[in-house]
Formats: sequence, structure tokens, C-alpha cells
Amino acid sequence: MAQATSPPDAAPGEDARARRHSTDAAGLGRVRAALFTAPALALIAVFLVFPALWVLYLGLTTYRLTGADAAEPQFVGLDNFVEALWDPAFWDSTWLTVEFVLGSAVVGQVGLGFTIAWLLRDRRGPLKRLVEGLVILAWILPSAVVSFLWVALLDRDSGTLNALLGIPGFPWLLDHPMLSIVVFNTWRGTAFSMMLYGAALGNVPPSHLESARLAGATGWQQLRDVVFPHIKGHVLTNLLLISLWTFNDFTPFMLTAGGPDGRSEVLAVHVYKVAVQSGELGYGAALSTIILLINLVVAVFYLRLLRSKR
Amino acid sequence: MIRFVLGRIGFYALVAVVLAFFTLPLLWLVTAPFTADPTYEVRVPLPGGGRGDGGTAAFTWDNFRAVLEHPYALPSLYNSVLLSAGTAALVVLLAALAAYALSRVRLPGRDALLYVLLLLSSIITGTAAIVPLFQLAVELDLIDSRLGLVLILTGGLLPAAIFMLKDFMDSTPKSYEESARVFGASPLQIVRHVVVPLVRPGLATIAVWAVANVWGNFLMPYLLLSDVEKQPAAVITYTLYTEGGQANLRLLSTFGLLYSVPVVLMYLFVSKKYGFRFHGGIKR
Amino acid sequence: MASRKRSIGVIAVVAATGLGLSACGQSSGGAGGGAVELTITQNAIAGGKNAVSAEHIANWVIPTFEAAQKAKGKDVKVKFIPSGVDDEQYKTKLSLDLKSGKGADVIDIDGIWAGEFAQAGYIKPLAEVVGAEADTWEGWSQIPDAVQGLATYDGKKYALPIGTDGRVLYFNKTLFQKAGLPADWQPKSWQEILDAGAKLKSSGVPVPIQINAGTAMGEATTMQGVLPLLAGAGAEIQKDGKWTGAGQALKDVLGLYQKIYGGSGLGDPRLQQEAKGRDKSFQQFAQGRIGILMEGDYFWRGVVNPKDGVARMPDRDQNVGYALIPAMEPGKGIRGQDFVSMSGGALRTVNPNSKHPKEAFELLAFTLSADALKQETKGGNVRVTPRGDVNKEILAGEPLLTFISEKVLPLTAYRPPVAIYPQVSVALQEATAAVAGGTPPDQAAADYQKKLEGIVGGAGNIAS
Amino acid sequence: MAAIELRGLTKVYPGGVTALDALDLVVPDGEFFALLGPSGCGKTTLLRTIAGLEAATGGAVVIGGRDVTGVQPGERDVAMVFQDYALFPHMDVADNIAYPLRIKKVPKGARRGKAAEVGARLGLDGLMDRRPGQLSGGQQQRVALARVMATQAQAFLFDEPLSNLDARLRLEARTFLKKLQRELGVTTVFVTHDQAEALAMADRMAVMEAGHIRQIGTPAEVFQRPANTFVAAFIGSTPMNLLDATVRGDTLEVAGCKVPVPASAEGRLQDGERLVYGVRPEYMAYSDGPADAALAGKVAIVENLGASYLVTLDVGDVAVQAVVPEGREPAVGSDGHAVPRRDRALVYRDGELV
Repeated sequence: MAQATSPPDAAPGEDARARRHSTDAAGLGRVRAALFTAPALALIAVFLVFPALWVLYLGLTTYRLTGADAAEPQFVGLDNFVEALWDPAFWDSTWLTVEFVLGSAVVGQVGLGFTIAWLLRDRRGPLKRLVEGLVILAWILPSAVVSFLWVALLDRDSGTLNALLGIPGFPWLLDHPMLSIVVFNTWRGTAFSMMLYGAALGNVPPSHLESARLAGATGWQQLRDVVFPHIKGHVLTNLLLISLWTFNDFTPFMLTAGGPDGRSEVLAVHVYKVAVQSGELGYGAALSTIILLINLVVAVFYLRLLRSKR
Repeated sequence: MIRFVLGRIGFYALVAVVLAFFTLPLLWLVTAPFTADPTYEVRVPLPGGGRGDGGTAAFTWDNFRAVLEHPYALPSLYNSVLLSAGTAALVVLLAALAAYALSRVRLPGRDALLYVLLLLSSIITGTAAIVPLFQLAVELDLIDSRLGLVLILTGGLLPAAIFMLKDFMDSTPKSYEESARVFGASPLQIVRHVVVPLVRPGLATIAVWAVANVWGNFLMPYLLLSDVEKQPAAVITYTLYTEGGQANLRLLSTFGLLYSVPVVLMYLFVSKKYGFRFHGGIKR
Repeated sequence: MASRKRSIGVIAVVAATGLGLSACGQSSGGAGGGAVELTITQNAIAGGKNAVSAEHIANWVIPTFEAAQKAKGKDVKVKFIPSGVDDEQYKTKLSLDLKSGKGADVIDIDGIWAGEFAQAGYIKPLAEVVGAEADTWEGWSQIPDAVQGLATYDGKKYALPIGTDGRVLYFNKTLFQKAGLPADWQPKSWQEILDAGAKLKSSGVPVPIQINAGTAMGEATTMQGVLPLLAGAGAEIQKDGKWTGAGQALKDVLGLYQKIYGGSGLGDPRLQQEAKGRDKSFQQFAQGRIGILMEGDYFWRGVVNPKDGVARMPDRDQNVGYALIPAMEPGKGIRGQDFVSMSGGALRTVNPNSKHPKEAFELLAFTLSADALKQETKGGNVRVTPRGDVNKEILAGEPLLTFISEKVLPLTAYRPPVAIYPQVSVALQEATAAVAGGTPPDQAAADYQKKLEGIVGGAGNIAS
Repeated sequence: MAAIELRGLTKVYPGGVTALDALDLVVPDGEFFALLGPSGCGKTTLLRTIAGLEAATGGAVVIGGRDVTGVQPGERDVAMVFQDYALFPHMDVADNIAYPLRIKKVPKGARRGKAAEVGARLGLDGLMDRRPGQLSGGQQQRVALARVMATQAQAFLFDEPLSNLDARLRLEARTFLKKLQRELGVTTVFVTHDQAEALAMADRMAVMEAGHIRQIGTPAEVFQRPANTFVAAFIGSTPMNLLDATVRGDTLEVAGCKVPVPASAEGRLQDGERLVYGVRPEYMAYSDGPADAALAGKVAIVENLGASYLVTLDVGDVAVQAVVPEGREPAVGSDGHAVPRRDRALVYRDGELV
């Protein structure tokens, strides 16, 4: 009987031909892949990386929009950073931003987005389309319009909310400015999380859920043991993007203008006030750099958290 | 059985709350433009309404007439369409090519690169970047040019678009492309015949996302386009104020409604035609 | 097959948009043979902010000026570049333009920006840009010295003033009558304002006094609040290069804020915190909920104007009274005055980057000629122009503006046109916000002093 | 004409995992050839390397006499059916079938005609304008086959072509596929992890383990004479009895019983040698009463296989299985005797067939 096991002396030498043979699905190969990415990277290099580096540099100067420092900005090294770190207003803004991101992005948008996706996961038909349509509407309407809608909703005297609750004169934006912008931003941004989780849940094999249910798992246990492992990658993408976006979201300015008395002055608004209203572009650039570093820490934290956790 | 009924009740209660939450703020937008003297109060526009305080107001088309007569309002919507369509087309095209290559071919350092670009994009979309971007546009002679604005906006949106699209493509099975490849299709044919149709919902979603972003962007168009005849609706919206900074609610509410209609139509079109999804997992 | 068509369609769309965009990108520029092309910009836009002046430029100034030039044998084309956004954004854009050697040939700026723009080199003395004719302009003789000062920095004229304004106390005569106060009320001290407020309060007026406070109102707090009061306490925010710190004058001002917002019920502290609080104060005044309101003449012209105001009062002329802002006590105001006010005003100048500075100045001077100003203020659009000759004529039927022009302007003061003023202004707003929120005036003043030192570069720049 | 020949084919993944270890294999023209093995054995990698979707690290792939090792997949003149069929969801059935022709720039009319012709042959007429999502699993599979047929390639490669079908359909499809291949006469290599499928369909097959081919042969050869204990254990719907044995003269001592040395090993064993004795349950004669050269023990389990029963005997402390025709199944707990067929019993020394 013929033995077909491989002869041990067959030389497995590197075949040169194999190298120019691309093994990705479409046979792109590295050269073509590089060509595919080149236009995007070129545009990003010119219109994103270059100005971003410029901002980093401006952060080291006293550059101002007007005045003598506009004509001849001084290089001051890390002075702006030191100033920011000693400025209580900066720290107040930072904590408010953390509150804003945790409240509206992580809890609000992720929580509500996932809840809606979960509720509607096996549904079809008009109800699903209606809910999804409204949620997405809140997301795509221009912010100039949306901010007016919310001012009208929360208005002290003639706002819809107070009329419904029967508490005319309740100043939401004054007494609960953070709550207001957190709820607002939840309303505004839930669509992204909802769509992402909707698609992700569609990829969880129903058999896994059924077997968990048969094993007597509670709803929460099903989520944790079956659903979460499947959608972990999506959770990471989602958290990264919405945290980044929320961190840099300027829209709260249009509701509260950072007020009252700076009690809703998140970092993006703080930077606007510094850079545009006061014209301190150097200091504003330094603040932007600090925000970048905070974002970096947040991103690394998410990556660690979701990579390590099984 | 009781549990089932309670579950149903709970489900509909939750859905009702969600619906109310997302509908409530929109009421003003659909009522105020039709009322004679809009305030922040939501009043039902009725012919002959507004005399008592029963939550009604006199119905009128006057606000729409005023917007139509406004010299820049309607042209600005056309400008918005040009800018957002141009940006969305460029973003989708470049991001799709890059995301596909990054998804299918292991280029060194691709993940780190994407994260870095994503972080940098947050700087560029912030207010502190106005000077570098403006100066850059001046140096490249792109001031007052729609093309320049489109390029700058595209640069800011591309990293997130690539990031999202790569995620989408990562979750698309590779066997379709391999199959086409075995049949002899070239990489470009594969992209055209197979990949683009397969990820079309993702492309459409990114396009909508890009349009929505550009549609609402005020600062960059305002700074980079000085010719009012090129300025988009976002800029015009901000001019509907008086000398002392009071909102002209008559114009604002009405223009806000008109300003919202195109994006809503686009969403409806896209969701009907392509489905509106952020993630792969091809339906068979 | 179907998909092929679709992808071709997509490519076609991309190509078309690309072409359209590049075509649009090239359409600017393109000078006609020999014609001088001028551009003029204002923060005004037809159908929006400051629509009347935008329309005046487009429909009268440009055709008339072009025709006049043609008559002189010159081919000049003028283009108006409207804007119409927040002043800060307009300023940002203008700064970026000027910094890059761009921008319209004739530009409008707020008087308060003159110093910082000059320091940055964005604008230059007119004599340098256009030559001697700038100093010999016929209009200068008609413009009061104080108003000329608005356009002057470091002793040099950088622009022509477009106009000025003044701040007064408005009051609701109907409410006053109910409270037993006279229709020709003119308080002589702060105490008299408070007394009137107390009477209004006991007659049931919800908000007896509205003097802007807090950061939400922005510059309106400083200009229609702190600075007129500070002037009444005998201090200017900056004098002879030194800034006013937490001296007695500021403490007095903050003390008045405390008397109004610190629980007396004379003012509504919450209103000061609202993002749109100033709009609301206008609405409430128009609705008869506010008794006394400190505002500029814009309030009369643009807010409660029965014709097209944002908070129309059909009975404005009968129902709205106005009075000079008193010093803290008679004689205690700046320059020993009994009454005080603050003024601002816009400037119009020639862009140093202009390719045709002479023609640009002609256009600039034309817009401020007596004819142009008379034309501009026709049809109910009356304001206080910089020219005495014009004011005499157009203000005749306008009691308030006559009052401003004749009674207020002689008393008034201006803000220092320097780059860090906006930051000082914010510090003042924060001090009033603190007091309205319950902080004792002395504490708020001390906090302000500390902040001021950081802004102006040490205690050495602060008057002790 | 289109034989497939692999010479020293090696595939090492970047991580250092060797998926194929210097394989040699010839599949003659027109043969229906199965690659069988447990998951992870390299069979799919081998198929993909033949297709060109994976680049060989070493060795050569020769198709129809042409060395195609460095050639792009599309130029190898092979066609492949994927496990998930990879039907393009955005094209209708006709377009899917005609896709290979579209690549070859066949005019639209001609390729629709060809698609209709092939579709009709596979019973797909009436479904030509449906989308894949609207088809049943069996229909999808036939579309995938039709698409492959439309290529007129020199060789077909099927990756687990039946695994996405339910059990009943799978049997039908098995027969159908075999018949189709016979009619077309195109060299076909298919991958499966199901030994029954391989036995049923293939002309010849290779059994793979960990990147090596452990045996090549016809299904009968592989079933009757597994070349090693791995193949012996892997092939067969009931696994072969593999029992420790010691040579005692011309008999073997297995679990305390004596059985004759199998015919194939006669004269090749040494007295006292320890070996593995292998016999399939199907090749056992079972009786209730004592028999010569039998493995005797107590009936532990009786399993119904339909027309027969699988009886597990406890012989000493080892379990021995035998297949018993229906009607003769013993009761659990009774004594049983299984007599291996001498011409079918095998002996393995160090895992290899003697």
C-alpha cells in the first residue's frame, strides 16, 4: 500500500514566486493597497496632519487673534500648559466634560442606543421604522436647528416640557444645566449607537441565545455571557468614536452658552471662549493639545479594558 | 402567560417613552413655521386660532413667503447641497478605497495610524485650528473656493470615515471576493462588481453621516468663503438675527424647517434604497 | 448589469460634483479690462442682521458712487460682501483676512477693536494708507472730538467713525403711574433708582429693575451695566494706561448689584444667567413686566420700535420714558459729573492691503457724506450719525435720539480700544455674576483684582 | 489533459504554523477526488493553495501540465465552490451564473443564454431572476455549481460543498453531485470532514492529518485497509476496533482471547511482539454461543443502526464492537462472541499497517 506521507527530505525553501503572489481576498497586494490608501492619506496629510501639527506648535506661543501678539507671537515653551494646569476654570471644565462624556455618551447614548436596538432586535415593520427614523432624525438635523428646538423645549416660561409637566417657570437650563445638556446630547447622538448595536445584535447567533435561555440564564446573564462577547468589538468602536465626538462637541454652547456662571462650560466650549471670544489662540491651541492627550488616555483605556476582559 | 402579558406591556411602555422623548423636541419645528408670531411655545397653528390661550395660534404661510423673498435663503440651500454632496462623494470614495485596502491587506502599523489620525481629527474640527486651516487655504489659494472648503472638510472627516468603513468591511465575508478572484476578476473588477455593491449600505450610511456633518457646519464655511453667494445654509441661519443679537423666530423656525427637509429626504431615500446600516454581516 | 449602471452613475455624480466645484472655485476674480474693482464689507446682510444698512449699500451707495465715478471718467465697480453673524465671528474672520493680506477694500469694524487691530498691524493710520486727503476730509469738521477719539489710536486716525450711541434708563410709564412715580422721572442718585424700584415692587411689578449682570449677557453686561455704573462711581475702566482694580468705585458698583439682586427682589437674578436672558429682558419689558431697564438707544430703535422691533410696543412713544443715568451721588461721576453714560460706535476704514487705496477712500468718504447718511437714515431708520450737520436735520422728529445726541453724548465715555479689553470685560461680568449669585461684593472685588492682575500683566498695570 | 499535480507543496503561515508539509499528490484528469480530514488538518488550505488563494511557501502546483505556482488564481483555469457558496447577494441567479463569463467579456446576450442553459440543466429554470437570499439552501448550492459549470474550467474545487445543507438534502445532493461530475468529466477536488461523504462520492481520496497526507486510495482501499491507525480510526461510520495484541506463535492474544494472525500479516510478525489489532465492527461474525477464535465477553450496550445493531462487548477490560444484523441482536448482559473475519482483520505496528 502506497504511503503518502511526505518525504522528510523535501526542501521547503522559500519560493520567490510566492512572494509576488498576493494572498488577500481580492489579490490587491501591498503595492495596490498602498495605492488605494494613498489619496486618502495624501489629503489627510495636507489638510489634517499638517494643520494639526501647526496647532500643536501654536500651543507653545502667545499667539493671539489681534493685538501685538498677533503680529509677533512669542515662543513661550510650555507656559500655556502650565497656565492651564494651574487654572481652576480649566479643571472645572475638565470635570464637567468628564461628566458630560460619561453621562451623555457612555451612559446615555450607549445605554439608550443599546436598549432600543435590543427592544427592536427581532421586529420588523412600521413600529421599528418609526422609532429608528425618529432617532436618526435627531442625529442628522443640523445643530443650529436642533439647538433651537431644545431651547424651545426647555424654555422657562413657554417651554413644551414645563407645559407638559405643569411647572411653568422651572428653569431647567439654569438649575440643571449639566443634566439638560446631557439629556440633549443623549437625544442628539443615540442614533449612532442604536444603529451600530442593531447591526451587531443581528450577528449574534440566535442558537447561542436559545441555549443560554434553556440553561436558565436571566436576561442580564444572557447579555453578559452571550451577547457581550459577540459585540465586544463593536462596543469598542462605538465607545471610542462617541467619546471622542462628545469630548469635542460644541453644541452645548448653543443651549447654555456654558452658563450659568460656567456650570456647563465643557472643554469644547471653554476652548471656543478662549480662542474665539477672547482671541487667545495660542492658549486655545494648548488647551486643544491637552484635550488631545486626554482623548488619547481615554482611547488607550478603552482598548485595554476591552482587550483584556473576556 | 401573565409574564408574557406584562412583558408586552413593558415593551410598549418603553417604546412609547422612547417615542415621546424623540418626538417632543420636534414639535416646535413642525408648528412654529406655520404660526403668525412664533415664540418658544408650541402652539397648534389653526386658521383663526391664537385668540384664546388654548394652545393655538393663527395659521399662516407668511413666514414661508418671507423666506422665499429672502435673497440668500434658497440659494444657500443649493450651496449646502453642493458642499455636502461634494464632501460626501470625496469622503466615501477615498475612505472606501483606503478602508478596503486596510481591511484586506495587512499594512504595517495600520491600527496605530488610524487611532492617531482619529485623535488628530478632533483637533482639526475644534475651534483652535481656525488659524492654521485659514492660512493653509490662503497659501494654497483655496480661499473663497468651494473646492478648498470641500478638501478641508474631507480631511477632517476622513479618519472617522475610514475607521467606520474598515469596521464594516472587516465584518464582510471574504469568500465573495475570493470567488470572483478565482473566476479571474482583477482587483479593480472585484471592487466594482463585488465589494462596492456588498458594502453599499455602509457607503450610504457614511455618505449620510458626512452630509449631516457638513450640512450643520458653520464656522469653516463662514471663515473660508467670503462670497455670500457661495455660503451654505448653516451660515445663513446665523444671519437671521437682529443687530442686537435677537433671533428672528419667524425666519429662523421656517428656514430651519426648510433647512432640515433635504437631509430628511436624503435619509428616507437612502434608507429605502440601500438600508441604513453601520455594520456588515451580509444578509443573504 | 443593473449594478454596473449604478456604479457608472456614482462615478458620473462624483465627476460632476468635482467639475462643478472646480468650476466654482475659479469663478472668483477675473478683473475686467481697466476697471477698478472695489469691495466693501459690513457685518450686515439683506434679509438678516442689519438688513437696512446692507440694502442701503447695495441699492444706493454702490450705484450712486459708480455713477459719480463714471461722471468723472473713471470706471469703478463696487461689490458688497455681506456678513451678518455674531460680532466675535465677524471679528475672527476679519482678523484672518487682514492677517493674510486679504479682505475687502473698505471694512467696518467695531470701535473697540481699533487698538488691537492697529497693534496687530491689521489696520494702519489712514494718512499712511491713502495719503494726506484722509486728514483733510471735509467731514472731520462736523464730527465731535469725543467721536473722533473713537477712531484715534496712539494719536493717529485709523478710520472714519460711522456713528455713535448712548445709554440711558428706560422706564415703563404705565407701571410708574401705578406705583405713584412721575412720568418725567429723572433719578439723581443710585438710591433714587432703588427707591423707585421698591415702589414698583410694592405695586406688584414682577421685575422692578433690570441692570444687566452675569456672563451670559456677555458684553451687554459690561456696556449696559458695569461701565455706566463705574462711571457713576467716578472711575473709568482704564485711564492713562492703568486699569481700575478692586477700589472703592468697583466695590460701590458691586454693592449696587447686591442691592438689586441679593434678595431684595428688585431684580431677577435668574434672568441674568439665562443664555438668552437679554432677549427675554426685552420681551418682559415690552410685556410690562419690567419697570426700569438700562439700555442703549438701540433698544428704542430696534427692540420696542412699534414698526419693526423684535419686541414691538405699539404704544412706545406714549408708554416708554427715558432718563439719564445718574452718578452714585450728584457730582460723584467721572469728571465730577452728575450724570454719566457710555458710548460705542462703529468705524469704517480702508484695508491696508487694498490695491486701490485712493479709490477705496473715496468710497469710504462717500458713504459718510452728508447725502449718504441722510439717505441711509431715511424711512424710519434714524440713528445718531457722527456728523453734527446731518444729526441736526434727521433727529428733529426723534425725541430720544435728540436726547442722546444733545444730553447724553456730552457726558459720555468710551471703552479702551485695546486687545485685552474683552478679557477684562469678562472678568467684570464674572464679578457681577458672583454678586448676583450671593458672593459678598468685597469678595467678588478681590477675586476680580486677582484675575485682572493675570490679564494685564501684574499689579503694576492696575491703578491703586 | 487537466491532471492536478502537487510537488513538495509546503505552506507555512507567517506565525510559523506549518499548514502543509511538503505534499506530493497527483489527481489524474477527470477524477473526482476527496480531501478528507479533521478540522485544522490543512485540507482547506491545500484546496485554497491549488486555487491560488494561498501562496505556497515551497513546492509546485501543476495543473494540466502547466506550473501555476506563481500564477494568479484567475489565470489557473480552475473554478471553485465555496463552503458558503459566495453567491453575490446583489445579483440575480442568472447574473451569478454568468459572472465568470462577464469577466471573460462574453457579450451580455451570450452569457445570459449560457446561464439559462446551465441553469436549466441543474433544474434552476424559473428561478433565474431571483436573488440568492430568496433561494433554499439546496437551490443556492445548485446555483453555485451552475456558476462553476459556466466557466468551463479545467478543474473544479469544492470546499465542503454539502456542509451547509440539512441532513436529508445532503444525501440527495451527494448523489446529484456525483452524477454531475461523472457527466461533466471535469477533474474535481473536494474538501470534506465527513468520511461518509468522501467514501460515497470520491473516485479516490486523500486522508490528511496535521499538514500531512496519511493515505491516498480509493474509498474501498481506504475503508478496508486503512494505512495507519489514524485513518483506521477516522474512517467508517462506526469506528474500527483497535485492540492491543501480543503475538503468540501463529495467533494473537487480544484482551485475553486468542485470534489467528490476519492473512495480510502472515509471516511478518515476530513472536512476543506487541501490536495493535484492528478489525471493523462490520467485519465481525457475532454469535450468542461460543465460537472458535472469538472475542468473548458480556454485552454492555446495544445500539440500533436501523437495519442492523451495534453491539458493544466488554471483553476483559476492553470494549469490542460488532455489527449484528437485525433480528439477531442480543440482550444486554448476555454472553456474546465476536469472530473477526481473518481476511479483513489488520495489524498495526507503531501505528502503521503491517
